[in-house]
Amino acid sequence: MAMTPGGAETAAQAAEDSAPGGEAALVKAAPGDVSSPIIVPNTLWTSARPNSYESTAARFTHLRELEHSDLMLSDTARWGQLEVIPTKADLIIDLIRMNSLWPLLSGLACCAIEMMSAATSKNDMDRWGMFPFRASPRQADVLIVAGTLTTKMAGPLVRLWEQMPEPKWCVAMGDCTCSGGRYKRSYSTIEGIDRVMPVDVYVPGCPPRPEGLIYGMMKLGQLVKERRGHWPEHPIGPNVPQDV
Amino acid sequence: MTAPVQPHYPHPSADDPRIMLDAQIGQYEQVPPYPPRTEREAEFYTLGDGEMFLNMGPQHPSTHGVLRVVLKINGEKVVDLDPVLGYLHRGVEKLCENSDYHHIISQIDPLEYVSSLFMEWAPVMAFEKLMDVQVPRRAEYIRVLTGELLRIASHALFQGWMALDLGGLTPILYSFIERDEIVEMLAAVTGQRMLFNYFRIGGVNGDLNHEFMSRLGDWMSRAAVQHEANIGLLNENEIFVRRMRDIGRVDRDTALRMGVTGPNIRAAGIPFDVRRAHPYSVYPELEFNVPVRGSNGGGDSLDRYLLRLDEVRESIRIIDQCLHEMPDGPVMARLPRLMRPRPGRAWAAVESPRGLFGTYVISDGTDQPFRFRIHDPSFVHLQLVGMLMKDNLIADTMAVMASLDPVMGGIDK
Amino acid sequence: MTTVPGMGLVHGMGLTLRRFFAPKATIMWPEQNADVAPRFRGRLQLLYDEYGTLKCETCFQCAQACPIECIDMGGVDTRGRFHVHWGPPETYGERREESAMRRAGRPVADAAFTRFDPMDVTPVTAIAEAHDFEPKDLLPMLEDIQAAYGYLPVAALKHLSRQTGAWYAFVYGAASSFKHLRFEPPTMPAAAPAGEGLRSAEAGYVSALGAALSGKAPA
Amino acid sequence: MTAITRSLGNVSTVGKVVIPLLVLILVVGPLVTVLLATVIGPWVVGVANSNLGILRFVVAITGILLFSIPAAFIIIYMELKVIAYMNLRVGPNRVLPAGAAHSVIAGLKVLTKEDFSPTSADKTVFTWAPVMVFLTAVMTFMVIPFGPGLVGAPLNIGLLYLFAVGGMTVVGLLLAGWSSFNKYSLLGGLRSAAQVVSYEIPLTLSVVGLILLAGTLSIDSIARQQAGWVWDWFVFRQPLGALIFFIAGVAEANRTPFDLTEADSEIVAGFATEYSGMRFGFLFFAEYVNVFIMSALIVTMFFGAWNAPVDINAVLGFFHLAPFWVYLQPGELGLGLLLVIAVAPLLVTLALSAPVYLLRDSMPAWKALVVGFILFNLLVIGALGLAAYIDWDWVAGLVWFMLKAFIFVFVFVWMRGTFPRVRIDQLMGFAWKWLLPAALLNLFITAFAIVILKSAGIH
Repeated sequence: MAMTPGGAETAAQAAEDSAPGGEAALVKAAPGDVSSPIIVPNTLWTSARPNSYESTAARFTHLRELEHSDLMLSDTARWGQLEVIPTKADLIIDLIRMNSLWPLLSGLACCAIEMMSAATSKNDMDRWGMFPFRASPRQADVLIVAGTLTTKMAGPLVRLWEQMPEPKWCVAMGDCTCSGGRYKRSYSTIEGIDRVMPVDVYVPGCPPRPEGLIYGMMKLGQLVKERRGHWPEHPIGPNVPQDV
Repeated sequence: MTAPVQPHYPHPSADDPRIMLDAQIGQYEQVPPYPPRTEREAEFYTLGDGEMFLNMGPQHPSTHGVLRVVLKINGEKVVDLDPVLGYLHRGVEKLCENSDYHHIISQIDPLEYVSSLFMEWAPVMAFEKLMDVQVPRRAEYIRVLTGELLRIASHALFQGWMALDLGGLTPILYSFIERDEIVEMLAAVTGQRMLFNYFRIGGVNGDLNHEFMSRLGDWMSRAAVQHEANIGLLNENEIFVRRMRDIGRVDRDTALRMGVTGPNIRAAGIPFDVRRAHPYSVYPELEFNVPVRGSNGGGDSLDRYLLRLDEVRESIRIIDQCLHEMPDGPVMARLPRLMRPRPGRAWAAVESPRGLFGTYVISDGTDQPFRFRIHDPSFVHLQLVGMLMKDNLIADTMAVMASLDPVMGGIDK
Repeated sequence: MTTVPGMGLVHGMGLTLRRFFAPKATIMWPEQNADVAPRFRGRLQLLYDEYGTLKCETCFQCAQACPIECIDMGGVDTRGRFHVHWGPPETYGERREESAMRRAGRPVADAAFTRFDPMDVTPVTAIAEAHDFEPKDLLPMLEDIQAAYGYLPVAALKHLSRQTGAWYAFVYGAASSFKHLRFEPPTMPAAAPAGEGLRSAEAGYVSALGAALSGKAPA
Repeated sequence: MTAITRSLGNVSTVGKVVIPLLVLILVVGPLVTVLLATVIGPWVVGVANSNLGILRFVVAITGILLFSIPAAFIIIYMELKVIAYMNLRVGPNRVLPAGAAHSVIAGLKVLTKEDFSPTSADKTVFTWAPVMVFLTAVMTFMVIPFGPGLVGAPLNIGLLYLFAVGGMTVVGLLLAGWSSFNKYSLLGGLRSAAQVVSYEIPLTLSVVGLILLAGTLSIDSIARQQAGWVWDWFVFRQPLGALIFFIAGVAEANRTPFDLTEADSEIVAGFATEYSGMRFGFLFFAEYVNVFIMSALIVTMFFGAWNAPVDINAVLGFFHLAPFWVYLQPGELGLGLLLVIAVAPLLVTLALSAPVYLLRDSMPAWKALVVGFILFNLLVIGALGLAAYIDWDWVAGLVWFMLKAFIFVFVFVWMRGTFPRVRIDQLMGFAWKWLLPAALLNLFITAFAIVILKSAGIH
């Protein structure tokens, strides 16, 4: 994209402001000159994801141990250890649930507008069977928490969540619900709704685009589908490709 | 390495005081759970013959957010009501007082999330007054242009919500199509769909680009026609008109006494518009009418609804003029990066889609304001609710509430 | 209202019937993408300048400003002195672990809350206490810490960040912008300015980059 | 015995199961057949003959229960899709082509949800109220004639039964609203009581004029009187009555613009606020079954029931044609019939696949043959359907009845997609101030007309 006149002006002005003394601070690259990236051997810092930054094998083996342990055989996600063996019928039920996720008609703040936008004509959430925004929590499957959660609203929200019948899922939409967002420093907000209730899918963004919410709901559908019986093949968690 | 698996919820035990036993759940919850503190409370929380409380909200489909209204009803009739606020109180004013002047723009943006640009406009104007900044004329035109676009989007949403609260499913979807076009257009120039963070002290963040102009041209070519088609679904609908007429009538005196502004006061017959009464930006150079509705007795819900539709037509006119008269030039004034205005105070008000939105700033000479106060129109209009809803039916509460068009973000700040 | 009662209803029904047969406005995402403006801010990508160099200066301002702290970055500062890693694991390691155990019954996939070498941080606590844990007194505190240790150890900076509540990037930024503060022990020779000793490694990179930019395969 | 066990040991696992089964079938089968033919069969036939009424009732109830759930699913799907199209969206489209199974999936999901009842609710009433709502809806089906002879119970006071049973829906809704221990539910229940009771009166009165014209209370007879051309339908003799019946029917079915009982934006979900799981499913289905019943009633009363809009016999008679199926006498072919049955499929398949093969270069021969065979089958099905339509009047009646009923279902959905909701006082005022006088007016005009025409000697 071409630089706008205003942008050029502000850039020049920024340089002027930051270096009032002289020309030394101004970097002037000659055309054709490839400035060099800084490469320093990594001695002190341990990578967050060894697989993604280095080609060496993972040093963290706890996940693999966990996958081979007895814990992985049962669904310990929310309902505790399952005392039944999942069968094909459960898979069918999961498929059914996945394709009929009714959200609760509940919005807290700004993200509620984008949540509505996700359900309207342009980005039609109904295509996945997520249409009837049920007004009563008794008939809803998904609680989309859209907007800043304040301390005063926390009680009613948890109550709503507890009024929903199982099985139920929660989607945290927007930065404020994920972690407090731009109101993190406020005295009256809760820094992330996972402090007060369990969350299945986080949709970041301030606010996220409607497609973002739909993507989150699709992920939730995947989560519902793969909840049982498929644990080793589909680990839940950030899934970063190896060559990032 | 494997940590023991902890169950999420502790196993309930009778000793735990946090856990409510089944026997206790069956009892009525007292409303409120404390003895009355004022005379008003004592009066309100005393039930007459055949009356009962109906707690509407904070999560209710038509309270426009998280407002809670305790209704005292007798059958279907609302005898009395008590709005409870604060479910969206985020402490915006205090956050702004702890941010530097540039940062305030992004802090105040989601205050009233339907019309964010106006939330930026008022503080930016106040800071410009405080620092004696001359804004380039092109920047002013861009502000007016984007602001009026957003006003149309906001009024479109109002129309949809109005219908939704009266039980119509379809109009809100047509409104959202219109609104989506506008916000995508604004995203092309500001970079975001809702919380734009576009206005800067001394101008705007970036110049209008080709993408925006082409989208705007597309939209302008069919805006008026589309608007008329969409409103045709409701405007002549007998059910709609009968539900809105003579409901929630605000007379002139009440409107003046309660400090009502914006479309709500214009619907009551008083042509008060900040853009004309206290001109700012380049509005004096633009031609537009201030639509007024309502007879001598004031305006009802239908007047407020129709007036907003009139405003959309005026906004389209303003946009047209802006596009023709916009000068070339810079969009940003030359300003220091770190702002330390002189000690002083400034007030600036803009005409937001909901009325007069103002900010009051006191500077103590540092890079953060000493005091930062917000005047929000929705908060003022919510005071009318108690007056208008009384002695109406439960269904009318929705019509009245929707016609006042409050946004809880602005009310609770 | 129309003169004939009921005409408004008929008019509305006519409109909806016309829209019933009209082309639909839905964008069939994800099969078909919406026309998102190039200026849209909601995407994450590292941008390159006209010379093909990463614009990122590793100033950590974005990570610090990110409202949900989702930016997880590691790198070297502009003066080439030190590696910094800034991201959610540092700030929310504990909470993530708890949340993940609760939700999925398993620890987080990236257990990146790795600590640096253990060291005695009681002097840091004492220094912070002496300054009343005030983040505004960061510079005197850092000077005191340097006086106590001879340099600024990472663990001390982290501890200071945790004690005062200032963001780590803030503490680190303050420490790195003063010349008299150093990150290396006095016995160790100070690191050379960026890339001075690494020209050989860089030359290969630059040639590869040039090849990539000009579209030719690297020799 | 050892020989048998040894030889059994040699066969495979499947054989071990199949061979004894075969033996069992060969031995037991004839025995059972003989027993059925000689002893049980006559007994069953005798019992059935002596209890024909009960048998018919059981069959009818089973058929109606089997029909009502798919009908509700189809209407829910229609509502999803039609409203979506009117909203300029595409609606559900993920499960099956065009999302055809989304309503079924929603129903099944509701079935698997936690079945919840509030602590302070009256559990017995709370449980049985949805069942009552659903059953009254299904019971109304019993007297609706889907075609000539296709009626569960051909009562001669069918209309009376209809209004009596249909009015019982309100009891279920009221019980549901009251037992939930929720103020929104209570309001919803009371609203539904007020609304349904008020609209019962114009609904019933609007039909009285029709009863005067038809001279009977039997729905079947009313349907038969509308046979013939389009203008023989009662809607052209009772336009005002039809309009009142339609409006009151919308209110009876609790549909937009009269859906006050579960007004989302006012009283959260009305009487259904506290319902979850399958009990909610019952209420949900009952709503759509009611929609179908109302459409079916409107069609039966005013829009010619199962009769086609064109009098086919009159048309044929006009052209001096006997019905052409009279000429078709397959028996006359004699042995040639066998030849036709043997050869015709082959020949027709080849004939149908030839153009496909010739027109498309890329089409291999076997594919063309498959296409031809499918086309042939479609042809046969179409021919059989046409024959059934012509020969069995109940097939023709069912087709026309369903077509008309679903047109009215579409109108119901269309109205939901367009209108806002009326207010409770306007709703009641409309019923008592406008609909009731109009219905009475209709009744008087009809009575006068009949008296005058009769005295003039015109029937």
